[in-house]
This record gives sequence, structure tokens and C-alpha cells, in this order.
Amino acid sequence: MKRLLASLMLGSAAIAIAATANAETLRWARAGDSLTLDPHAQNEGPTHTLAHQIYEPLLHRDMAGQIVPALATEWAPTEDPSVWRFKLREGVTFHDGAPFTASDVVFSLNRAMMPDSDMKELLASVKEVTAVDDLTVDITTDGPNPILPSNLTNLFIMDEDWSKSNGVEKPQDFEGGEETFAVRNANGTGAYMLAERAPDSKTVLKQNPNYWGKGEFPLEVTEIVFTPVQNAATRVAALLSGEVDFIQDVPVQDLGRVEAADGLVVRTAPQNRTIFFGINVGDADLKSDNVDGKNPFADKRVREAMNMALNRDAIRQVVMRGQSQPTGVIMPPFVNGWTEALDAVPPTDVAKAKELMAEAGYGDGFSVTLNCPNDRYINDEAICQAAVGMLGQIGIKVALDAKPKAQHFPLINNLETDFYMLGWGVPTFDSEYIFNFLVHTKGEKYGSWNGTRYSNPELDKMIEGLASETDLAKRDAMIAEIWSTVQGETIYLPLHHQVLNWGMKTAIDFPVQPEDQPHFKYLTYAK
Amino acid sequence: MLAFVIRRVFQSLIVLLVVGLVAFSLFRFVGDPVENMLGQERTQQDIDRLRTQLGLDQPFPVQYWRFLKNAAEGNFGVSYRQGRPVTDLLIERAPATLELAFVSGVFALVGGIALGIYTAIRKSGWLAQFVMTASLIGVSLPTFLIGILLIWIFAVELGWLPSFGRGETVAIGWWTTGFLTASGLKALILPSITLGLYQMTLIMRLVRSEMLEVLRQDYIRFARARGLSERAVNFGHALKNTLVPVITVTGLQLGSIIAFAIITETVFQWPGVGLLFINAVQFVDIPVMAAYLMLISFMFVAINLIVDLLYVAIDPRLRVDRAAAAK
Amino acid sequence: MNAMRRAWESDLSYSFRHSPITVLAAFMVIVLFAGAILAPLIAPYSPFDPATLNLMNGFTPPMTPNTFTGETFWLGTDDQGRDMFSAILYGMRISLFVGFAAVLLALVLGVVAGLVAGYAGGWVDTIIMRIADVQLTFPSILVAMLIFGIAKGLTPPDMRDQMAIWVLIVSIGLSDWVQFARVVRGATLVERNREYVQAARLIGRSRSAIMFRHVLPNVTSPVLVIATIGLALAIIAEATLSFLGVGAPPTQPSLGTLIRIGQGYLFSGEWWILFFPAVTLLVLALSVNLLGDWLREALNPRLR
Amino acid sequence: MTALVRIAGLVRRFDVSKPWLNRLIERAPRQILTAVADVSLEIPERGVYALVGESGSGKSTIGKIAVGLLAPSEGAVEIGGVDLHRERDPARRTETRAHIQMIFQDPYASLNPRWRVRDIIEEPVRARGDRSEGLAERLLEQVGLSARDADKFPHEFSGGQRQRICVARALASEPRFIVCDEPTSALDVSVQAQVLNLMKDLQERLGLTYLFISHDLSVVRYMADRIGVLYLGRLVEEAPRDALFETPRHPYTRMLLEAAPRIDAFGREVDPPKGEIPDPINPPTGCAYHPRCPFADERCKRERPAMRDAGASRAACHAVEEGRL
Amino acid sequence: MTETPILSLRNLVVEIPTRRDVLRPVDRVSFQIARGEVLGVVGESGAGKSMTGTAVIGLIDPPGHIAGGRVELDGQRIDNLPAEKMRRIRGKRIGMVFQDPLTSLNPLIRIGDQLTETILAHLDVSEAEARRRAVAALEEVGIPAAARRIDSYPHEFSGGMRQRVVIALALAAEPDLVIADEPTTALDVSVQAQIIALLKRLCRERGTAVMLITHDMGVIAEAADRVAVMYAGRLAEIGPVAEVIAHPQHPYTRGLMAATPMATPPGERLNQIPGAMPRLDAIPAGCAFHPRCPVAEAGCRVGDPPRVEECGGRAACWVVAREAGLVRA
Repeated sequence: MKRLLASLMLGSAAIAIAATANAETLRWARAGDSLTLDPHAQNEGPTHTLAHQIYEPLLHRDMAGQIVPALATEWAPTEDPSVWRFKLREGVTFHDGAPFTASDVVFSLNRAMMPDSDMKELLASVKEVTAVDDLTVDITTDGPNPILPSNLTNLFIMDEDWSKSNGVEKPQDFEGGEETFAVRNANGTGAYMLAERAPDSKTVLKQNPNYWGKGEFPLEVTEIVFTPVQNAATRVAALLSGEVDFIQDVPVQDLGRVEAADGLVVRTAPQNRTIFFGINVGDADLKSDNVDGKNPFADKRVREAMNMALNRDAIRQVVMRGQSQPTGVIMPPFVNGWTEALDAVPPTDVAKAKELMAEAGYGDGFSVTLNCPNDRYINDEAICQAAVGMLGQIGIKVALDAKPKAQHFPLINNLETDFYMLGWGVPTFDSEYIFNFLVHTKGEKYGSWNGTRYSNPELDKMIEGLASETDLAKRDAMIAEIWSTVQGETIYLPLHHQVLNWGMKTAIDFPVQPEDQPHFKYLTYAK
Repeated sequence: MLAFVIRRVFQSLIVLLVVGLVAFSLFRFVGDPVENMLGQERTQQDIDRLRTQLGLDQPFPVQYWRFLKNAAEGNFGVSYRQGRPVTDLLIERAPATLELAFVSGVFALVGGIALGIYTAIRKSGWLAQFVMTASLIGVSLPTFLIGILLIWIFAVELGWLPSFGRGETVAIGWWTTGFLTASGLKALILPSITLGLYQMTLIMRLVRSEMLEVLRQDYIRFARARGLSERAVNFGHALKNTLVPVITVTGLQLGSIIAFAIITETVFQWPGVGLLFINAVQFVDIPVMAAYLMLISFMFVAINLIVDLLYVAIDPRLRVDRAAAAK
Repeated sequence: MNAMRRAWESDLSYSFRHSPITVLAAFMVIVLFAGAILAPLIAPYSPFDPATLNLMNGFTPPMTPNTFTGETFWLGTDDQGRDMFSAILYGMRISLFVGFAAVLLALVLGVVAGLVAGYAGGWVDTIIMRIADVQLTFPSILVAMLIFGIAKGLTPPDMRDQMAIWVLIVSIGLSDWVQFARVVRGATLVERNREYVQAARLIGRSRSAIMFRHVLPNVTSPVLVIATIGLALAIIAEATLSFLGVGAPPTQPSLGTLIRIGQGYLFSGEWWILFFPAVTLLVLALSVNLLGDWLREALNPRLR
Repeated sequence: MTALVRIAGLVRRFDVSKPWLNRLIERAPRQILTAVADVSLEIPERGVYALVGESGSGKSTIGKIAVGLLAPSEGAVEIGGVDLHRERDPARRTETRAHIQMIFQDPYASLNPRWRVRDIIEEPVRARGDRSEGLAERLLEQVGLSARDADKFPHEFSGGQRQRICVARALASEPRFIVCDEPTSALDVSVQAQVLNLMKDLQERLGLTYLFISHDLSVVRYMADRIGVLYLGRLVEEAPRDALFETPRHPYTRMLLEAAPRIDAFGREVDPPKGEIPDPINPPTGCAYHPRCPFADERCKRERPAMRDAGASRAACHAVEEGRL
Repeated sequence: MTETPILSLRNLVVEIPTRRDVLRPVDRVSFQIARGEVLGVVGESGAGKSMTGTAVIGLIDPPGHIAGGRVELDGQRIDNLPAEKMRRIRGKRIGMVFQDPLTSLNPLIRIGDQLTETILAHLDVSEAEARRRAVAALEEVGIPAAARRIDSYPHEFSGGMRQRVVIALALAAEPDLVIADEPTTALDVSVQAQIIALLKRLCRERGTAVMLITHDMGVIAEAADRVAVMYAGRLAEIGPVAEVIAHPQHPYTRGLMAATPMATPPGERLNQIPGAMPRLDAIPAGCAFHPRCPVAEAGCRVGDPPRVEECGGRAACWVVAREAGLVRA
């Protein structure tokens, strides 16, 4: 049997290559499907990925993560710092042939600010969008907003007439379960046009023959067949067997196999996302621990001991197979405010950690529950498991409760967990985004993902001040100050920055985009 | 006969009602849909608005009554996750699952009955003994492992068959079929085997033991004593009697094929209702889950109803006008 | 002595001794059961204590020294540096515990329901068998997912790891009782019309005395057969549920959880993480099934 | 002699209708099977009364009602003046029940295969909470088995031996009245003789009263003092043994005696009886036997005959009454 | 004078190997049945009478098999025929009637189809002709409205009618010999008389020989020409029915007759033979009957009793043989 399989294996690679299909068609698979084609109904990665092929924003992040012109060619604040002016691209048409004008931009951004839109938070500061002329648009914000452009990279422009004639002037009420024309049909300006769509099973895109970017982008892919394949092993199998050309999420353990396979390659790049643990530092007593009347996490020495007990390098080496960047801060390197010093990995020192525990009065340890997702981050559950072992070595008995993200995240939002894993991506590439959600005291407008119960009114004031600070140097200084407090208090235990792994045919030349957003118009084939 | 049908339909309705209650009420305990539907930037107002919108703030009986009323009209509400009517989703996905279940069922039935007959007639032959022992391996391996192994061997290592999906499909009205394209047919092979293997072994073992039982009956001895050929005895007499009890169990088995498709569809990324259900569970998409359970129960009940009718058609003893008298 | 000789010469013992494959299966069952029961004594490591694990031992191939720590493990280690051999022993302990407890639950429920339905007859019978019909509508996997849903909603988060095992037991046990109930009911219907039951009724024995003292001992053969096969099914069901992520927690992995973890490494070359638990599960389920098969043949009076 | 067992106007009906829904749709009427119709008889203390009849004649049903396993639809069975189905006093019920026993047809099914012989025999006594040491041994020897057999299981015995165990069990509660339901029909001739002799000896020695149910006229002739012939649930003739065999009155009794094979009638060419037993759910009008009766006339079709004395016998037949026969 | 007997058994031995030892349900049985003769084979359960019939028709369930002796049908040896040839003899030349008419007929197949398939299996006739013959066969066994009832299922017949159908099936291809294995045991007295009469009439009309297996001495007395008494797989006594019943020679036959209530005057105690028929795995050495035999001698325990032919053609018994002066004690 063994010999049979061995000989089968030898023969297999050749067959796999023979099965390669038409080079112009790109067969693409990833774990999850786009939730809807309505570009404003869901603010979610995979949804945006598909939308980016069909629709275009005014400006977007290219394969290197740099903001580059898309439908806008130029943009700058006007004399009034609260008004940004955008020059639009000439000669662009929608897939149905309608011309692209300023009124479409006004219409689309207003649409994205409607109550049913999931993108409205990104435009929270926008007061008004006005068409200056056919190819110029002004966006007026509520006070100066220096980072407005980075909020626009996923805001797609729809055709006003198409939307009106199909009754989709309003975004789909996704939560309310509305089904609109825009959910299954799309009319963008992008490089690819929707040809066929069966949600969760298959989507086919064809190249837009009238795309404005012809000549500017390689556009070597003429057809895209997108299939969500949920099961990781099946997905890898599909790539190995040559049934797909490109998968967006290669499990780290299979990198070697994919890499070793003839005709396949894995491309890797750091992702704009950091994985860390949050701890309940604020409550007087913990529900999930075995210490009565006290919160051991409230003691900074305990938190420092925990930080020291985590062997991030071992996690990188074994759990992540080298595919992670250990860090000491909950901020990816792409983000404004990041410094090498902040990123320095805290040294692992079990002996010292034990001393700290003893000093804090927990020489005999204590027990606590760690909540962990099992379907959200790369090897999330395995990381938590490893952490359980490492914390066990300094006497903290951790019970691991791993569950799907759908049940994990509410625990954080509802303050039902004392110790949890979270990963945070920063679409604006700015520290303010992190502070707003993770550091500010939890309340109506701020701190909705701050599960640590950490509350520092002074810090809150500083965070709130960032939004309207137009002096970038001063703003950066504020950011640095906030970071030093956050780091000093050790309210989060940072682990690592995630690394993206795209698996593809060797013949495909395609760099990894740090936001995990492949734009296929950039894709080229090796000649 | 009519009374029999009416009674079975009535019982089926009760079953469906209970299943509906179970389906609807139990899933209320799994997570909170509102939390999952809103993104990371959401406010308390969003939550409240959505709860009201979904009717989740109403008391339980009200929600159940509304569910039942809607279900009776074929309206299972709208998927929280996909934002589309669940009925549409099910109709869209059903062909994939039904085709898979159909092929698996045929595979299980034909293979099971053929092997069952073979192993019963050649009771002590080495091949029959081997098949019997091998069939135990079939029931000792979890389905997901079989699927993974098949993918590994036939898709990854040999590259003969696709590892996932339905291949090319052809739409005939709202029904999409994989039967009409080469890739569609190829794509059916591995999932069907994975799904049908367990049922096939069960049916095979059942057919074998029933057939052995039948072959011991007096009327078989009498048929032999009348000089009928082995062929006539085995296939003309024994097989028919074997199938009577087999039909019932087979009905149950085929019903569970649709349910067990969950695992196969997960492993093979088969775009059917099982995959829809698993996705729904992960996103706590209550309408989809509830509708799925109702659908499964409905199919199960329908299959059993058909089986019961088939039973009556095959066994003349059940067609007697008078109830079996007490001696 | 005499009793032992008689037992040795009994039909059961004879058919056992003359079926080499059954003897082999029994041997494997004994070895595996012993391994599971004696795991704390046999296992070189304690895989359920995360504090003793060294992550750097992760992914050590069998019988090969680890590149970082230089430690060697018979069957290698998994992604957490857990010794596979110890993990399999402990995992089997959980799988077998779940299997036995689930079968026991199903058996008690099913036998009582079957006895009552069969002996009482009438509307009691109708209600019990209708419930069984509803139960059949839900295959075990769906039942388990439902029960998991409730349990998750009802138990405090820090209790869930301990609850998981019991939830597994309840969900598998609940979905398997129908088998027992149907067979016991069928057997009871036959037995209750037997004349020894009438003789017992004649002297005024109570219904429960007749059901449990007279009828029950006479339906043990089919119950034993179903229980054996049910054990194999329960072990597989546990594995499937753990594969779907609703089973034993990864910190205390059962065979199924080990396979779930291992199947992620099917293509990556760490074959031992999947292979050894899968083979153990296969051998375990196969051996139990073979024993069940043999029991079925040996205890079936019609086949003698 | 006083009657120990008094059966009066006994009727037992079984509802064999289809479920109500079928009846509703198919407009089918209720179907009632009258297994026992208006049977009255008395068994004196120490007497052996035999019921004979073909299948469906209701003889076993009468036996089961007599011991209390079935309730009568109408009429009553009194044993020693106590009607088990109507008696309210639990003490009298228990006492009466102890005085009644039954021996069944199938010696294989009537012993619990999982119980030891000792437990089987002593159960009636233990169930009442009485002490039972040595009882099984004593009874086993009384029925011709060995005291050592008490620790064996039923499957270690032959059919005849099992029936002896059944007899021993029946005797354990020191009964006065035993219903024997075809006790030897499953046994071979040589063994049947052993069991019949044993039962007869015990009856005489212990002063037992038997209701002996059988389809075999030759066995009945050996055992009984008085014989009742049943046809479709009704007594058609009742007579002392010799009277029945020497001067059968009812045409059915005659037919039975005629049709039964005889050991001395080599090569006898009988004209076989006509017809088969009718459907008990829709029995013929008038005398139920009239369709098969060579003496039947119009009156027989219309009018059901009552039991009347005819010599030493009683018979329910118009022809006998009218002297046509 | 000697016409070839239609059936001749010579030292027929049937063995069933079990794990402990080899059982012999039929042990060196020899007898003959002449054309048109009715031979009653009588014995208690376990005597081997059914197994003898099954052996003749070649339907012993494996692992049982004919281990010795020969079976001749009309002078032609049939116990060693290949399966296909034997199949053609079954039904065609030897018919069989089983005890229970309820289980002898396939409940799922119309009786007409069961009849025509039997006819078509043996006779080269068209289907229409086979059906016509089937109706005729049913009429002959006394099924009223046969042409209509032919499409009925077995459960639509009463027990007696069903046994008539079984007889029609057994006789459908006009066999030379019918083996009737307890054909009336499951029937009521009145129906039993009908069936015996029917069987006798049909066989006489066609000159069919009958091997009538039963435990009922009365049935034998009325129906058989000769009777063979079996005990523990062996032939104990054989002879004309009147002689055997009126003047049994073998101590077992004598005991059996005396134990029959029919043969015992009312009020007299039944004679009882102590003990019971031995089980197949515990057949005593010597004469199998000796432990129960009232006249057994020391020699009975040792040697096999002399064969029937050696004892004057009736009983196989040392005592009988000695008393007849055929052997010395």
C-alpha cells in the first residue's frame, strides 16, 4: 500500500500540470465568499475584495499598500482645511456604457452615508459632498480631517442612473434581510464585469473591454472564476491538484507542501493586522478566576509576568512556522505611530515572571478562563493553546474556551470575558483607529472593542483630541505619548503581526497586498 | 388505503410541528445574531434597532407562532447573513444536495443490494467473507476521514478527479444540474462515494442478513422442492421477500443521507444545503438553520411516507381488507 | 472449575475460539482498553497538563530527535509539542469514556422505553414510538449540534470544557436510544405473550416485576449486540462531532479532536499527527465492530 | 358434590375493527369477534372437566378467563364462590388466586429461560412473601424429577421434563383448581403418556379440580369425567365421558368423532366432513353449524338452538330436540 | 414378480458434522416403496423421519449430507446426481408437501404464478397452457372458483385451502413419488380428514407413491399400506400397517402403541415408556432403544441390533431375533 502510494505521488505532479487550464482564466479560491455585491452594505474584507474587481473607489491602495489614484486623479485639501477637493478621471464609463461623472460620486458617497450603509462610520466626519463641475468633487468635513483620503479607499462609486432605474438608491438593509437588485447585480467602472454569480459557490468575472486602465495595468487576466472553499485541506488540495490557480489563504503548515509542489509558489508578506491578548484589568473581581474578592489582573506585576511568560519566538517557530512577526505592541508596522522601539519583542523570562508573581502574592498561581476564536485568525486556537502552556509554567492555570468568531466576539463586546484573544487590522493606517476602538474607555462612541475595562480619563481626552488635530507633527507626538502609557500599563499582551500567504501557480507574478486585497488587474504571467 | 395515507400524513404533520418547535426554540440558545451581523463599529442604537427589526424582542411564543405561520406559507424569513429569503437560498442550493443524495442513494442502494445478495448467496465463499470484513472497515471509518483520504488519493496524488465543487452545471429552469456535463459528473464521484459508502455497507449487511433469513424459510425449501432453478429461487422468490423489510430501513437510511451530507459537503465544498447549514451555524443564522431542519424533517417524513406506500405496494398481506384478526 | 470448563466448552466460547479474526479483534480491544485505562501509568508524558508541554517540541517526527530540544518521541509530537503516544492513550480514554457513557445512557433510556412501550402497549406505546420517530428525523449529528447549542447557552463559560464531555455523552446517547427502544420493544412484544409471562401474571406479579425480572433478562442478547455496535458508532460519532468542532476541547483532545487537528497536516508532511490517531480510531472501531458482528452471529438463535 | 368452579353466561368479545379513520372513510362497520358466547358450565370439586373444539372454538379464551388472565365481557366465573373480576376484598382475591393455577401448552415458552428451575418453581410462593426452603426439591421429586435439578436451567431438560417442571410450579402454591391448556399437544406420544399419567395421579392424590382444554378427543377421553364440546365460542354439547363417546348427540360431535383418525380403521375410506370453520367475526345465523350440518333445515338457519337435556347429555341442536336425530 | 420399486433406500446414512462430533440423524435406513404404494413413516420427534424425506429429495441443509448408502428412484441412483440433474428430478419426479401450509407458500407471489412457474420449470408448455393447467390443478384439489382464485395471494386462503394449493403444487408435474412431511399436523381434525382423503384419492388416481411422514398413528393406520417405525435415526420396525399396529414386534413399537390414548380403553392407565428419545449427540451404543427398553438384555447394550431383514423382515431387535431363533443369545 505504502509503495503504491509512493509511486502514485511520483506520478501525480506531472498529471497536475497537464491539467492546467487556459492561462487567461484565473481560478481563484479563498475561505469565504463576498456577502453581498452591494458595495455599501457590508464593511468586510472578502466582500470588498470582490467589489474591488468590479467597482472602484476614488483612490485605493495598490498592491504595495500605497494610496494611488483610481477614479480620482488628484486630491488635496482646499484653503478651507475642512474641504477636500477631488479631480475625477476623464473618459471613464460604467460597464453598461454610461459615463462616469461627479454626480455619480456625490450620489455614491451620500448613499454610503445612509443609515443602512455599513460604511457610514468611515464617513462620520463628512458633512457634505458637492459636485463642483462634471469632473470635480468637494467633500466638506466636520472640522479638519487630515486622514480623510485613507477612509475612502473602500468607498465604491456606483452609477447614479443605474441605481435609480433599478431602485437601489439606498444601500441594501443587510441586517434586515433586504434583497435588492444590487445584491446580485453590479455595474461598476472596474476592470472586471460580473458574468455569473452563485453565492457561496461560484462567481465568474469577465474583463471589461472598455476599461480606462487599458495600457496602464497589465490586465493579463481575462476571466476570473472565484470559488469559496471553506475547508482548508480541500482548498490546499484544490491548489495542489491544479483545480485552482490562486488561493488567498494557505494554511501555514501547508506552505512547505505548496512550495515544494512543481509549478506552485507561495508569496508572503506581513499583514496589516496584529494578534494580541486582552485582559480585564478594570474589574474589582473576576468571574472566571479562582481568587475571591480580588482581580489578579489588576496587579501590574501579574500582567508583566504574563507578558514575560509568553514565548513569542516559540509560537513563531512552531505554531506559525516562521510565518509571523513577534511584536511588543498591538500595532502593525504600516501604521502611523509605529516605531521599532515599540515593536521590540519583550524578552521571555520565566524565572523573573515567577518572581513577579510571587511578589504580587500569587506564588501559587491562580486559574482563569481564556476565550479564543477558532476560525478567525491564522492558527488562533493553536496559539491560545500554546499560551495556556506557557502561562501554566508561571502557575496560572488557564482554561481554554475556543469557539467560532460568531460566538467569540460578543463576549468581548458584552464584557463577558476576562482574558481573550483579538486581532486588529488598521484600514486607516493610523494609530487613532486603534486608540478609538481599543484604548478609549468603553462607551457610546468610543472603545466599543475595549474589553479590558481599562479606563483612563486623561488618555481618553487625548484620544478624542486626535481627530481634530491638524498639525501632523503635534498629532504624532500625542500618538507617541498615548502609546507610551499603553505600553507602560501592559493592558494588552501583544503577540505578533500576521503574515499573509498567497499560494499560486509559479507562472503567476503577483505580490501580496498587505490588506489581503488582491487587485487582479495588476496580475501578470511569467512569459 | 386512503385512511392509511391520511393517518400517515397526519402523523407526519405532528412530527413536523414538533421538529419546528425544536428547530426554532433550540437555536435561540446559540449565540446572538445581532452581535454577528453588525461590524466592529456598531452602536447600542444599531443593536436595538436591529433587534426590533428582527422581532427578537418579542416573547418566545409569539416568535414561534410567527415562525410556524410563515413556514406554512413557505416563508422562512430572510437569512441574517446573506440578506436573502431563506426559501430562495434553499431552492438554489437544493439541487446540489438532492443530486448528490440521489447519486449516493443509488450507489448505496445498488451497491448495497448487489453485494448483499452476493454475500448471502455465496455465504462461505472467500470473496464474500472478504467483502463482509471489508465492509466493517467502511463502518469503522468516520465519513470525514474517508472524504479527506479520497481527496488525497484521487485528487491530489492521482489528479484524476476534482477535489471540490460541482464542476460545470447546466441550468434547467431554476434547477441546476451537474448530470449534463463531463466535469459535473466527474465532480459527483468522490462526494457520492464518501456519502454513500456508509449507507451502502449498512444496506449490504442488512440485505445479507435478511436474505439469509429468507433463505431459511419454508417457502424457499418448498420452492427448491418443486425443482425451481437456483436463479428462480434466489431472485424470483428470496429477493422479493428480502426487500420488504429492507425497504423500511433503507428509507430511514436514505433520509439520513441528506442530513449526513453536511459532513460531505463541508469536506468537498459541495454547494448544497448542508454547506449552507454549516455556514449558518457558524454565523448563527437562525432562519436558515430553522428552515434547514424543517426541510430535512420534511424530506425525511416524505421519504418515509413513500416507503410506507411502497411497502403496501410490495406486500399484498398489507392490502387485506380486514385487520388481522386476533387468531 | 467446573463452571470454567463449561464456559470454555460453551457455544459462545467455541465460536469465539474458532474465529481467528474475532480473537484478534478481542485482543486489540483488550490492548486498547488497557492502554486507555492505564494511560496515567503507561504514558510517558501527561498531555492534558499544558504547563508541562514545551512548544519547541512541536512537530517532532516519530523516533527522530527534535531539532531544537533534541528530545525524541516514539510517535512524534503534535503542533503543541504533545507526545502523540501519550495523547493517543489519553485521547482514547476520553473517546472510550464518552462511548461507554453514551451507550450506557442510550441503553438505559432505550431499554426502559422499549420495555414500557412493548409491555404496556396502547397509547403509551404509541407516544413512545412517535417520540422515537421524531428522534429518527434528527440524525445524531444534528441532535448533537442542537444539544451543544443549548448547553452553550445554559452553562457558564468557564464550565464549558468540563461540560463538553458530558454534552457529548448526552447528545450521542440521546440520538442512539431509539435503536435500543425498537429492538427491546420488538423483543418485549414477543416475550410478553410467552407463557412464562402469563404464568407470572397469573400469580399476581406486578407489571414492573414482570418487565424487569422476567422480560428484561430475555432481551439481553440483542441489547448486548446493539450496545457493542453502538459503542463503535458512539466512538465514531464522537470523532465526527469533534471534527466539526463541537466535541472534546483541544486542551483535552479525544481521538476525534486529535484527528481534526491532524487532518490539517495531511498535505504538510507531518503525517504522524493524523496517521496514528486515525489508525487507532480505525483499529478501535473495527475491533469493536468485529466483536459486535461476531456476537450478533453467535447470539442469534436462528443462525445456530 | 358441590361445584368448585361455576361459569355462568360467559361472553368474551374482541374488538378487531380497523382504526376509526378507516371505518370512517371506508364506511366499514365495527368488527367484533365473539370468542366465547354465553357459555355456562360447572366443575365439581375434584372433577375433571374437558373442553374440546377445533381452532377458534374459544376454548383457550375460556381457560384464560377462568384463571383471571382475561376479563369476561359478560357473565362470571366463580371459583369457590369468589369472582376474581368482581371481588373487592384484596385478601380474598389473593387467597383465591393462590388456589388457581394453569399449565400451558408449550413447555418451552412457559419456563423463563433465564431463570433457574428453583426460582421458577418457588416464584408463586416467594411472590406472596412466604418461605420456600426445600419446596422446589420436594416438588421436583413429586413430579418425578430429581431434587438436584433445582439448580439447572430449563434448556437442560427435554420437553416432557419441562412440562413436569410446569406441573411442579403449578403445584407450588397448593392450588385447588388447575386449568390445563393443551398440556400435552406439543409432546411426543411416549412422553405425553408420562405427563398425562402424572397429571391424573396428582389430581387423584391431591384432590385437584381440572379444567382440561384439548383438541384431541383421545386425550380428553383419557382424562375427563365430563366433556364440553365447543363450536365457534358456544357449547354445543356437554356430556359425561362415556355418554359422549358412546352416544354423541350433536351432529358436530358426531362429525368430530367420525373425522378423527382411528388406530383400528386400516384403510378406512371416510367421506370427509364438508366445509371449514366459518369466519368467527360473521358467524352463520341460527345454529352456527348449520352450513356444514347434514341434518340442517330452515329452522336451523333461523333460530339458534338452546342447550337442552338429551339423555345423560345436554345438546344445543334442533334436530336432537325434534328427535330427528 | 419383483417390479422395480419406485423408491429404494439402502443403508442410507445422513451425517451432520458439528464442532464436537458428527451427528447421524439417519443411520443405515433401508426400505422400499412400490409404485402407487403409501408408506407411512412414523416416529417421535428426533427419530429422523423428516431428515429421511429431505435426504431423498436432496435438500439437506449444509453442512448435513448423505454420508453413506444409496437412494434409488425407479432403479436409478439419485443421491450422487449433480445439482442441476437433481433439480430436474425435484418437482418433476418427486414432489414434496411440507407440514405448515402457512409458511410453504411465498406470501408475496400469487398462487397462480407459483403454480405456473413450477409447471414451466418441468414441462415444455406455453405460458398460457401452463396457466390452463394451473387452473385445472387447483380445481382438482377442490379449490372452488379456481379460475378466479388463481390470482389470489396465499394469505387470502384458509389453512385447509392453502394445504390444497400446496398439494396442487407438489403434484403439478405429475411426479411418481410424493413425500408428505406431516401434511396435516397444523390442521384441525375435520380439515385433516379432508386433506388425507384428497391426498389418497389423487395419488391413487395417478398411481403416485407416497411417503407419508407423520407422528400420528391414527393417520398412518387410515392412510398407509405399510408403515416404517423409526427411532433415533434408525429403522425399528417395518411392515404392513395392520400387522404392525395390531401386533407390534419391536419393544419400542409395542410401547408406543400402548402409550397411545386412542389404543387404551378408558379408565385404564396409559402405558409409559420411561425416559425420552435420546438427543442426536447422545445416542447410546448398541441398540439405541435399550435404556428405555423393558426387555433389554446385556447384549443390547453392546452390538448394533440385527437388520430388519435378519429378524424376519419386521423389527430390528436382538430380543425379537433371538425369540424367533434367528440369532443365539
